[in-house]
Amino acid sequence: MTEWLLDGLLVFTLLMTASATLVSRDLFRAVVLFIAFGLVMAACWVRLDAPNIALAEAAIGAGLSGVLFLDAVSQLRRGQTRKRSASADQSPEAGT
Amino acid sequence: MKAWFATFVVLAVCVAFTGLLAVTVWDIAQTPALVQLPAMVAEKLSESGVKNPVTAVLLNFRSYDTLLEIGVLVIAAMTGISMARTPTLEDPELRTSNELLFALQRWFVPLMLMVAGYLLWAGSDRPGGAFQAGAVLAAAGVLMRLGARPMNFLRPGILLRLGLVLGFAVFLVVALASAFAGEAFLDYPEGWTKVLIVTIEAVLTLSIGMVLLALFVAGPVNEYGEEDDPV
Amino acid sequence: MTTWLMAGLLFTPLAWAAITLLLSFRNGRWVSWLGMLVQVLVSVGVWLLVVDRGEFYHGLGGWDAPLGIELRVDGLAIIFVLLTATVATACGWHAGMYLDSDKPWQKHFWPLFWFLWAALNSVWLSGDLFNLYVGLEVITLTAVGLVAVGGQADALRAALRYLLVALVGSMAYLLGVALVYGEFGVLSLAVVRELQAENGVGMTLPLALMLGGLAVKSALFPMHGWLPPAHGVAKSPVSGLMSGLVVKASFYIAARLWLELGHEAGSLALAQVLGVLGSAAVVWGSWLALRQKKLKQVVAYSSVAQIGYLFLLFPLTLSVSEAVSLQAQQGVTLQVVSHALAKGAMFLAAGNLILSVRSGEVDALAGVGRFLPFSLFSFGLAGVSLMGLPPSGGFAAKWLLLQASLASGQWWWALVLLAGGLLSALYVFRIYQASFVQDSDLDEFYHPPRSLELVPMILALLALGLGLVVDPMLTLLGRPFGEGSVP
Amino acid sequence: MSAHLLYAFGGVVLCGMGLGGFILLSHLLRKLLAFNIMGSGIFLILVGLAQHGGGAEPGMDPVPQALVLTGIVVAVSATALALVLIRRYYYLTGQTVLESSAESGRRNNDDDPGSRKDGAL
Amino acid sequence: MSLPSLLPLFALLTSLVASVVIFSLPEKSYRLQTTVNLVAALLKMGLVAFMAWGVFHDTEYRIGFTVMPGVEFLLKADALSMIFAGLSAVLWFLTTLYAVGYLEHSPNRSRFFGFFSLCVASTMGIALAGNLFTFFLFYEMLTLSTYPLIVHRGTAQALRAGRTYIFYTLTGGAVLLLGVAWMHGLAGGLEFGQAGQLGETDPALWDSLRIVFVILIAGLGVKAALFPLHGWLPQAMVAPAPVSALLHAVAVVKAGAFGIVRVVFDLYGTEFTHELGLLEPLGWLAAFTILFGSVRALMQSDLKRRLAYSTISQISYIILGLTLLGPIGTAGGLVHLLHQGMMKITLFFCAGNYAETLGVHRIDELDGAGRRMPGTSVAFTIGAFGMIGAPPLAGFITKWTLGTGALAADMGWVIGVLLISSLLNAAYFLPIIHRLWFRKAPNAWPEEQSWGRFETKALLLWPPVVTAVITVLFGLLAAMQFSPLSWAELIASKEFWS
Repeated sequence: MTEWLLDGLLVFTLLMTASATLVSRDLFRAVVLFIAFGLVMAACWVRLDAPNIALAEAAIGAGLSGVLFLDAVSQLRRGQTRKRSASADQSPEAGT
Repeated sequence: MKAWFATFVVLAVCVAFTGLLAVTVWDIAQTPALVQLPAMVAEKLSESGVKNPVTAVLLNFRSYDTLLEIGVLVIAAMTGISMARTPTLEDPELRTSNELLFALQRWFVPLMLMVAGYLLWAGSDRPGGAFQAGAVLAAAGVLMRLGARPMNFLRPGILLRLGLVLGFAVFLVVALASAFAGEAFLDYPEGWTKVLIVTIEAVLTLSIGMVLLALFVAGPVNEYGEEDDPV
Repeated sequence: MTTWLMAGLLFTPLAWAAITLLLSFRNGRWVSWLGMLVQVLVSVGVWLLVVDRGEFYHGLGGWDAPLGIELRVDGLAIIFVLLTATVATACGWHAGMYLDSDKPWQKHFWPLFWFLWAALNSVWLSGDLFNLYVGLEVITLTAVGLVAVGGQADALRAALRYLLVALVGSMAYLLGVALVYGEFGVLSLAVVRELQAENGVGMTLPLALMLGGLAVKSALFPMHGWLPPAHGVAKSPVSGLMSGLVVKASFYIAARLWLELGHEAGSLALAQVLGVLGSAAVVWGSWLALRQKKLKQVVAYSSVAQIGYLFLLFPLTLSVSEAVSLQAQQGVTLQVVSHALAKGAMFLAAGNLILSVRSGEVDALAGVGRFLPFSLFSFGLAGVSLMGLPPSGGFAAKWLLLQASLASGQWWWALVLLAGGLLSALYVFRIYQASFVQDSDLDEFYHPPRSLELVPMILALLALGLGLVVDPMLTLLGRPFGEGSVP
Repeated sequence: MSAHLLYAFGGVVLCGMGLGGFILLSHLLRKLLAFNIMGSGIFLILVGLAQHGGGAEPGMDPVPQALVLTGIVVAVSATALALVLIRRYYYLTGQTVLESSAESGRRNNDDDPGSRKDGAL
Repeated sequence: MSLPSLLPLFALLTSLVASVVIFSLPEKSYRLQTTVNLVAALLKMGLVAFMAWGVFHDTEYRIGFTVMPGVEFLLKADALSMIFAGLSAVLWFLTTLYAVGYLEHSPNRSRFFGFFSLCVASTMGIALAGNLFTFFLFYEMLTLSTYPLIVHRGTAQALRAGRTYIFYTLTGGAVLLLGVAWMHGLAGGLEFGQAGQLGETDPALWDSLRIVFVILIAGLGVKAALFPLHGWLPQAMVAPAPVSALLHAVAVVKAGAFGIVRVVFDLYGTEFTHELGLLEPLGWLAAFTILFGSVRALMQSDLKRRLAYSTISQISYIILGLTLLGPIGTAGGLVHLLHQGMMKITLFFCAGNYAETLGVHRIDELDGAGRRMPGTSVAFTIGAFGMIGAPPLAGFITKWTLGTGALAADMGWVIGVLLISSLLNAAYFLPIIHRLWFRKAPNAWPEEQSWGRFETKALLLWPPVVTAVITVLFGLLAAMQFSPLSWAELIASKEFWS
């Protein structure tokens, strides 16, 4: 029974973090929630007798994707864009 | 108003889709699968050369999948690098003289390298493997990037590309060698299986770590004086 | 021998990719040209093998299905392998001369090109549902990479849109695979078909999911919006590869799935819906092609329309007689082949024309006819195949599909085929017409090197003459999406 | 019903949520998050459903686990590639959505609702 | 595969190869292009003459291969195909000569002559096609190869005409394709020349066969300019004169008519068509088109437009002949394939000469042109009288045979149609002849060019004179063994007494 409770709780947490990620107004928060989601996923994988995936999920899914997302968000926050207008980039194919 | 309606429709469709999917999953779950693959895997595990069945599937039974999968990684990394226009993928702005980070780096990077090594070594018998190890390796790299350690090997020059391609190339070479020795490509000759798989895993770890790190740092923001693209 | 030929198809392109990754564009070019020669020889070798030995299965790594990944080498797969060898060689050859080797990022072209070739071959041959997924993903990512290389804003926009749509399509496919594995416990398509026939299990939702995902990736109306920007903005040789081969990969898998599993799991409604969407693509794609201002956009929208025809396969092969089904399969295969050749020719020729008049607009072609450019001629010949006029492969395809739709009593598809031909004539002739305009002040015209112009011409002639040599090809096809037995 | 099936149903809900999010959210990073959630859902279904056993003995099945490992790597590669593209796109245009104001992608296909629909996708 | 069986292929290849060679030659090497063109044309005439001789002595030339399962590409020389092939070969030679003169010093000649040869290759293919599939192949090739000729000048008007032309003909082609494919599904790939083979089909199929017949005629009727599908023809007049000449005499219009002949005569068979109840409606349609074309011709003031409407009317004589159930009427229709070609090409050559030499396009500008250009005007007069049906010219033979055929088939109303039509013909041709010879010339022509000793360039003068002479000979020698009439009677008799 406790196992069922544990599993149910895990799935519930999983769904909660996922929905929170999707509806979060703040992008940074969303990404943090996504990392949390990845960690819960890793826990789920352990419960599913899949320690290999759990490791990979923690390292790659949550860890690496999370860091990549965080880095991207920080760029968006800093507002790093090129100064000149974007339209200069539209190019015909000629000569390339 | 219209936007709300569209949102509503999409949500309704998604709920319906979820329901339909749930019913199908329930339906499928009622009967056992017609073929029991795990039994076959267990039966052939001794021939695969490793004790971890997942590793056996990944690197022996379905090694072609894995080869292509590493291809995916290399492709992503390559495209990422092609976006960068700078001589180095590093961002000096990020380099801090933060004492704490520096200390962290000093203590953690060796630790992480050890963890990566363990994961790699364990992979053949217990949970773990090249991908997990590679990810840890990449994480160590990220930490180094945040610290003060310059990472010259991340110049998008030949060294980086060599690193990217190394694991992939070794995999291919092993495939070729096994074909000379045995019956088919990726059909490891008897007795060599474990050695070859561990070799592949080791180079893969290095390569994967490098790919992931490159993808992380190849963010195309860090450009200084980018030339105006002449068309 | 078989092992080496299979490896030649699947692993050698990966080796070329690894080598070219380390080289500059110029050096990579030489390696790649050599590689193309090797790949063509290998492809022909496999063809001869199949002619000699018939269809067969080949377990990779010495592991047969269901434990390992099994290749299925049959007539249809060989046709696609040869088609890939032809179109990829043409585009690669063209690219080697066409792309600007001074741009530092061009060096990424060759490895991506070779990854693409490897993945295409793997998709044509693989008989494993999950391996097909991985192959598809390799194709998607390389295609996105090829579009994005260079990193201009409009290229990025197109690449991103393409990537996102394609990823969702792959997800739908993977979901279907997950359900199939849950039901059957295997991934080998051939085994699944056998189990399904024995046990009569209906798998409508998984099949629909997989087909839906693949349809999105093949730019079926109304999910076609990603295709024209991606194909239009890419460099011409890349566009040729994309329209000629990449889009076909997902359709190929859909067709295989349908013909293996459709009898049990498919439904009449699903088939008709796919047919109707295909027809809508024919009409709508042609109409939009007519309205484009840019030459390459015209060609790209035309792809949307031409791919629409392919989806007539679904209604024309469900609950019809064996003969009609075979006719439809032959027609669709021919349509794929002739479209790949013609579209390759068209994009390459369009690239040359753009190079000549230094503008991508259709109107800029005014007066070009006066200079009798070779590329315009190639473009025109390829257009004949698109319009489905004899003796092109497009015509033969249309003929077979017409026969199939009339014989199956589904005459409405016949109307779509005829109307589609006329609509495509509208946009093709718009370009012809533009080139005939006499009163233009065009007095400067750059003639690209003949070798650059020769490639599209060869492709166009192949597309044009295909209709006359259909019989040998269909013989090779035999029972295209065959009933080959599992060893 | 074993616990594994519970995870499969969790995966089903994740799929639905991911799909909805992917369609409704316009910010590219959010779309990408939704895509990852959808992917996780599918992986859960793949393993959960297979290991549930359906009346037979539930137990560990290495094949779907290997598939999921491959799937995770593919997904993370795609995510990373998308992020690189998004960041450069943002750097050049200052935009975080695909479909947008004047100068963005629809110069050539103003009258194509199909393209608009996908833009929203 | 013996050499004789390759002859049809060679006949086709002469112009096809010529076309490829011309395309690949640079614009500068004009003389070489002309030489290639003329050599190929002569070669083709020789081949066709040789085949005609063989066909007369019951040799069969056929060559084919399987394209798709059940579908064959078949070239075959039979008596009917020789009529069309002969016409095409002779007129190609003459028109090439004429075009060489006409296009001297104008741009894009390489393109023009390339497509010109391609166009002739298509008509040769249409003539030699041994089944409906092969016919359709070349029929569409003809559409494509004539488009560049029509828009050759590249003016807005030419482009518009090209658009109309393509719209009509490709739609017609699509309809035809539907018919061909359907027919193939119903009865398999039927070979031409075995009339009545459809009569043995299951009567349950007859309803479908009726629909297919209507579809086929509708598809072919576009090129044959049957009312109401004729709209493109008058517009296509913007093309250079040699193109118009070829279009009206052999290529496009005639291809449509020839296709109808093949369908009615060879595929369904006249008697079976009658049995299906389709022959009479077709006759009425043809009769109406004859009268309609003539009336519209009367209303034109532009010379080439008047000739164009006249074509619409004249082509339907061929179809009318077919619908007269019996050998005589059929022979009348078939012989008009040749007669109309000769007479119409004469008229168009002459119209081209007036335009090129004097700058005259409108009929009311022709006053007194007979004195200025006697050779051309004599040729024109002969052509016009032939059209009206004055004895002893070719047109008279047609109308006489048709009339006899109508009486034999007990279809008296056709005589009335013929009479009214001849009156109308006279009404729109006689005023032109009157102007040519009996009106005073103006002080200055719109754009006169002087050519020294002759009234115009020699290359422009001789082709119409030659065709005019042939028109006379066709009429005078109609009773001879090798005359078109005897040939047509031979074909018709095979149909009805075999």
